[in-house]
Amino acid sequence: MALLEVENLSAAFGGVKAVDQVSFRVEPGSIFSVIGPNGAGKTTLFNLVTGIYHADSGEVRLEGRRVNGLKPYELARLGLSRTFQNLQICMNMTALENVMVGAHLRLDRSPLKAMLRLPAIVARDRELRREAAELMAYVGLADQVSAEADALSYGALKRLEIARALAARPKLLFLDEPAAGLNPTETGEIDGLIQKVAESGVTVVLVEHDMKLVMNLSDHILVLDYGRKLAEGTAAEVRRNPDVIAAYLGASA
Amino acid sequence: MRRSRYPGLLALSLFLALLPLALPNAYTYDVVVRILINAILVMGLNLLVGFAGQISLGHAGFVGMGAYSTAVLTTHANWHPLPAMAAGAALAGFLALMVARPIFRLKGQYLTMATLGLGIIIAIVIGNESAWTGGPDGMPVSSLSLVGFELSGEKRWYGFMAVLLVFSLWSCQNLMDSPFGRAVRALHGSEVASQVVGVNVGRYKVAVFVLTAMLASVMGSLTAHYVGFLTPGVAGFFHSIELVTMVVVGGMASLYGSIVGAALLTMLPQLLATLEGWETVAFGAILVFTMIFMPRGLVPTLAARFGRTR
Amino acid sequence: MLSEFLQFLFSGVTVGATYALAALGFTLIYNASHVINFAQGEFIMLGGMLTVAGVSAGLPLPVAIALAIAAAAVVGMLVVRFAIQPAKGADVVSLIIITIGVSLVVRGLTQISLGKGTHSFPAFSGSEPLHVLGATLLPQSLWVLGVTAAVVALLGWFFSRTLTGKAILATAYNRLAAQLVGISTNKVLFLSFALSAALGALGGVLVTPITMTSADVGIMLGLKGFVAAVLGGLGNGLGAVVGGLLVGVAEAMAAGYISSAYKDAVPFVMILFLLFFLPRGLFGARVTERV
Amino acid sequence: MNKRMTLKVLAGFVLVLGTGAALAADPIRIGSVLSVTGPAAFLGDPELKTLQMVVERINKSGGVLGRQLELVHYDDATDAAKANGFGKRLIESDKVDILVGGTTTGSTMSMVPLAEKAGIPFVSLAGGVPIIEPVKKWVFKTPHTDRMAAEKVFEDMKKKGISKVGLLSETSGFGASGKKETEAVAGKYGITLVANETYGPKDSDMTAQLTKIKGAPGIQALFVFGLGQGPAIVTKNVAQLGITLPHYESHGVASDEFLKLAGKASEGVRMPSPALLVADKLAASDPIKKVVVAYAKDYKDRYKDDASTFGGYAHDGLMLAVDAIKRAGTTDKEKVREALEATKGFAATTGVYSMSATDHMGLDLSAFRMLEAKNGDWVFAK
Repeated sequence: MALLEVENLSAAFGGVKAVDQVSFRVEPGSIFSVIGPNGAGKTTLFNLVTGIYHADSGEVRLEGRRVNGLKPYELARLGLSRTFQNLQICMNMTALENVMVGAHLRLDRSPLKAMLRLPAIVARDRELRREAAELMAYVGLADQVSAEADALSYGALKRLEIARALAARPKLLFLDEPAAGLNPTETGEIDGLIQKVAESGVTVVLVEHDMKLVMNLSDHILVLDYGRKLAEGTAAEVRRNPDVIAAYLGASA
Repeated sequence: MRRSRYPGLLALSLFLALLPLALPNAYTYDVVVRILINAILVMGLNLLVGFAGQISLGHAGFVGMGAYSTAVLTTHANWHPLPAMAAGAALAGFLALMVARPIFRLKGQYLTMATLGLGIIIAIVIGNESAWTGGPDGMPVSSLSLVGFELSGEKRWYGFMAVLLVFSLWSCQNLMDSPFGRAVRALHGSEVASQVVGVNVGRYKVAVFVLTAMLASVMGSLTAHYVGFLTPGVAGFFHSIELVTMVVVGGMASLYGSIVGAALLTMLPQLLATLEGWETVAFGAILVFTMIFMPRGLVPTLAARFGRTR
Repeated sequence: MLSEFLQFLFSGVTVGATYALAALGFTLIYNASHVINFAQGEFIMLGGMLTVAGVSAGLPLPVAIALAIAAAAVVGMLVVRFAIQPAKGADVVSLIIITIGVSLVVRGLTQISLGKGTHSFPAFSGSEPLHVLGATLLPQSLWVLGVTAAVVALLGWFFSRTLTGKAILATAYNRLAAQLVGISTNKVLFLSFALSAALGALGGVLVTPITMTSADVGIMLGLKGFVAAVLGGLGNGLGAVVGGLLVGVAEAMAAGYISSAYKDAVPFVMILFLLFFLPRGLFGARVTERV
Repeated sequence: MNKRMTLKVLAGFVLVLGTGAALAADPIRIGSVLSVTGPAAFLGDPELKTLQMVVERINKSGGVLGRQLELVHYDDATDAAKANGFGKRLIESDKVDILVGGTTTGSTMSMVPLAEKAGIPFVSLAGGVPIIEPVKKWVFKTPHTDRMAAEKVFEDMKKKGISKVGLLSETSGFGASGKKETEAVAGKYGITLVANETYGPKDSDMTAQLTKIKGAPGIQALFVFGLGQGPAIVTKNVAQLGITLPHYESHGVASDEFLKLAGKASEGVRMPSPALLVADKLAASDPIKKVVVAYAKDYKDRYKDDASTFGGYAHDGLMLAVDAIKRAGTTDKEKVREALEATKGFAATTGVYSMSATDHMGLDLSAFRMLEAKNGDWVFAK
């Protein structure tokens, strides 16, 4: 069974069909990428699937269960996590705390116990800090563990988002343009990181502009144009598809 | 928030233990007790305003509910102050829940408008129901007797409130450094991001709001018993503004800031008391200047200047 | 019965027109800058108090009125220069707190310089009440209503037909875009504050013969004007007027038919109900957050 | 000169030196908490001005017991809870000898426990009955109670055969307390309240309430209990609605300002008032004429504004305190208290005060005069 199934998903904003009858399946353990020219509806598709926007029609199934209309925090309980194209880091917290928030659902959230700082809470807290620090090291931020979030560079914040998403221990991770705005070295590092994440068993869905990155990483690629599915397949298949070539040449050449 | 919180707590405890040496008479004790009460109240409000980023312009309404609950229940129904206090807190919490649930389904600063209205309604009810509350002229309140111990006189109150302040600071720090608190701070930083990691944003906002409302109610009860006399002004719009001002001047999301803010703005009227009229002007000017020159508030700004973070 | 109802209605509409003018001021500034200006009530107070001061200094009434309105507009601009502009980039909450601070300063200074007493000046066209179906209405009420209507019409024309008006609207809609097409959002800010201060002062002048004035009338007027603006959908001019009249009439009806003691609570109960049950209906379209 | 003589002379020197030192360093401190701002500023402002003026005058003429007076005053902004704090400050920190103040009943009541506990004489300027009933050892007051105002009005109504009255009261402390007392004493005069409405202190239109009152069955008169501009608006609204019922106000409008604000509409309004408003019209034989005229003139000269009866309460409070200190010959608190309680036939602006152990106000209904607005002036009502 596919981990994620999307069927005939559509959404319109002010009369513009941002996503139009899109269907696809994401197999567990794979890296799935969504590409397309600017304004093709990639991020909107992400926002629909992750519960930020509501679809007008169509269906989204997670492990066979219909999840349309669920709020993002409900989807999080089902093992779905994501990062954002324009960063959504809590600048009022430290970098480490941002990662710790990611573990929210796995923790005892009782305010009363917290206020009295019962021993169990103290122990769990210590453990959590270590876990979060390890995750930061995992994404390559070992030296930023004690920094405030607003002191981090753009590239570091992108990784921090990934670390936060991983702290939730998701089955399915959506990465929205993780390499946007990064220089080639940083992009290479992100490439390696994504591969490492996928190898650890997390299914990754990716929106990305950087073709090299996508082609290099993806098991399966979905191409969107004007909100519609243009093509689908492996990197090689997509690369050969004349429609895709036309769309990309037409758009960017 | 990573530094250990114990040096600060210890310093505060030491300061509070030594402070009586510098207090010559009952009046100075009185001012300090009022500062301590306000400090706890403002710390609570800061959880909502500074940490969760939700503004309440009617917080004094909850203070008034607590104050009048104990006053009315002990005076008219002969209740013991402690259950009366609990009843007040429960009532405030319930009301906060009823109001917050529909409000937090909406995005944006609707809480500001709702709390503004709620606070004024509570003040009007208190002012009108004079058979119970004594109306605008106010009502006397009996002193507080805890189990076998009469809490009366400024010095006893000072001791009690000093301990309570340190405890409140400790537990507020604990709370904000817990999964609950991090979720609350995260939703202020980014609602979407916190949703995505599983934080039910609406529920957490409601929870903080209810918590601060109950805390405000308890502090209101204590104020009533301490001062021994209550007027509807305790629930009024201006008092709400005063409380928010203390939060803002001291520093949003800074618990020590709340103590400083409460201290400064409680002492201000005492300093300006002989300059009738100028008090309003000074109060307003301080608000404007703080927001312009120290938008983060006194304590965080100074802390940053002296090179420490939070 | 009918005459009673009519009397309540007249009472409500008269008071409501005052709220409407206050609400219009809120709306104007909110549109231009997304500032909720809690000092709006003080502009109304300034209109009345400065006119009184002018008259007692020996100026003829029309001159005093003109000067008072102009002075209020200047105060409005001073507020922008010394309180709003320096706090550039502050969030909504900080701006609310700043305007509250401003209102305290303005009220305090007025109290110190012009005293705490209550004042009034004669109605513009006599105080002989008009009789309508057994109810009575003061000619001054007609002045208030007439001028309010005229102001609404003028503002409508201003925003839809003049370049400056459109610039203000554009700034409200998208500040950055407005800047990019060459609109000076700074000028817009000054203009909107001056305009709403002048409007508030005009309202203050008009109602003084009916309601009298003192240095502290601004608080309640400001709060109720805010309620009216919210009821009418913050940012909607016509809505502000409707909101103001609605609040005024609801208060009068409550005082007449339910309980005069709880009349003052009515606008605030209305705001809670609105937020609970009709938030979208009166607040305009739903906004989608871009992520 | 023998030894004993020498000692006596020495002792005398020491005494003189001692009092001399006291003279220079030790003024008599009068503590006062007034509502100079906020809703009751209408009362507190003239009270403070009066206290400052009278203290200056007394000091210029040599002070009391050879000592200067020093006024220590704080503004409670019409918040009784604040008054409580300032009361503590006056007693504990400023160490005043006597308290004169408390503009509102609320402010006074919040300070009563402090004065009682500290044992310091306290002359209140507020009208509420609870201040002196039951009698509190250390607490006195100068104004008539609001109950007396209601009684005076009802007395007048009874004379005119009025028994069905519509009450319109303000929701301020003054009005609320007035409402309570009015309701309490109505029965005593055979009066039924056929309507009982309220308005807010900042309301700008009361036609709704008045329309309701006008329609009350059998109504014969209107009684308004309020302060400041509210009653003036009510009076204008009464004229607008063409209500011709006899219109009574409380002593809350006892000022010329009311006449100015209400304009022509005030014609015929009746109210109980201290004599201050009609000082020049008092009979020459009236025991308080001299005091009242002098106070009104001094105030006008000093502040270019008409004296109000509320300032008069402050004048009386301070003069009562000074008189008691003079008679006690000391500022010893217990002795001053006893002297205050023993005040007899003391003529002041409000009336002639005669206190006793059971009466800490010392005024009767006769000190209230029924006045009527005629041609923009207050005159004795017939």
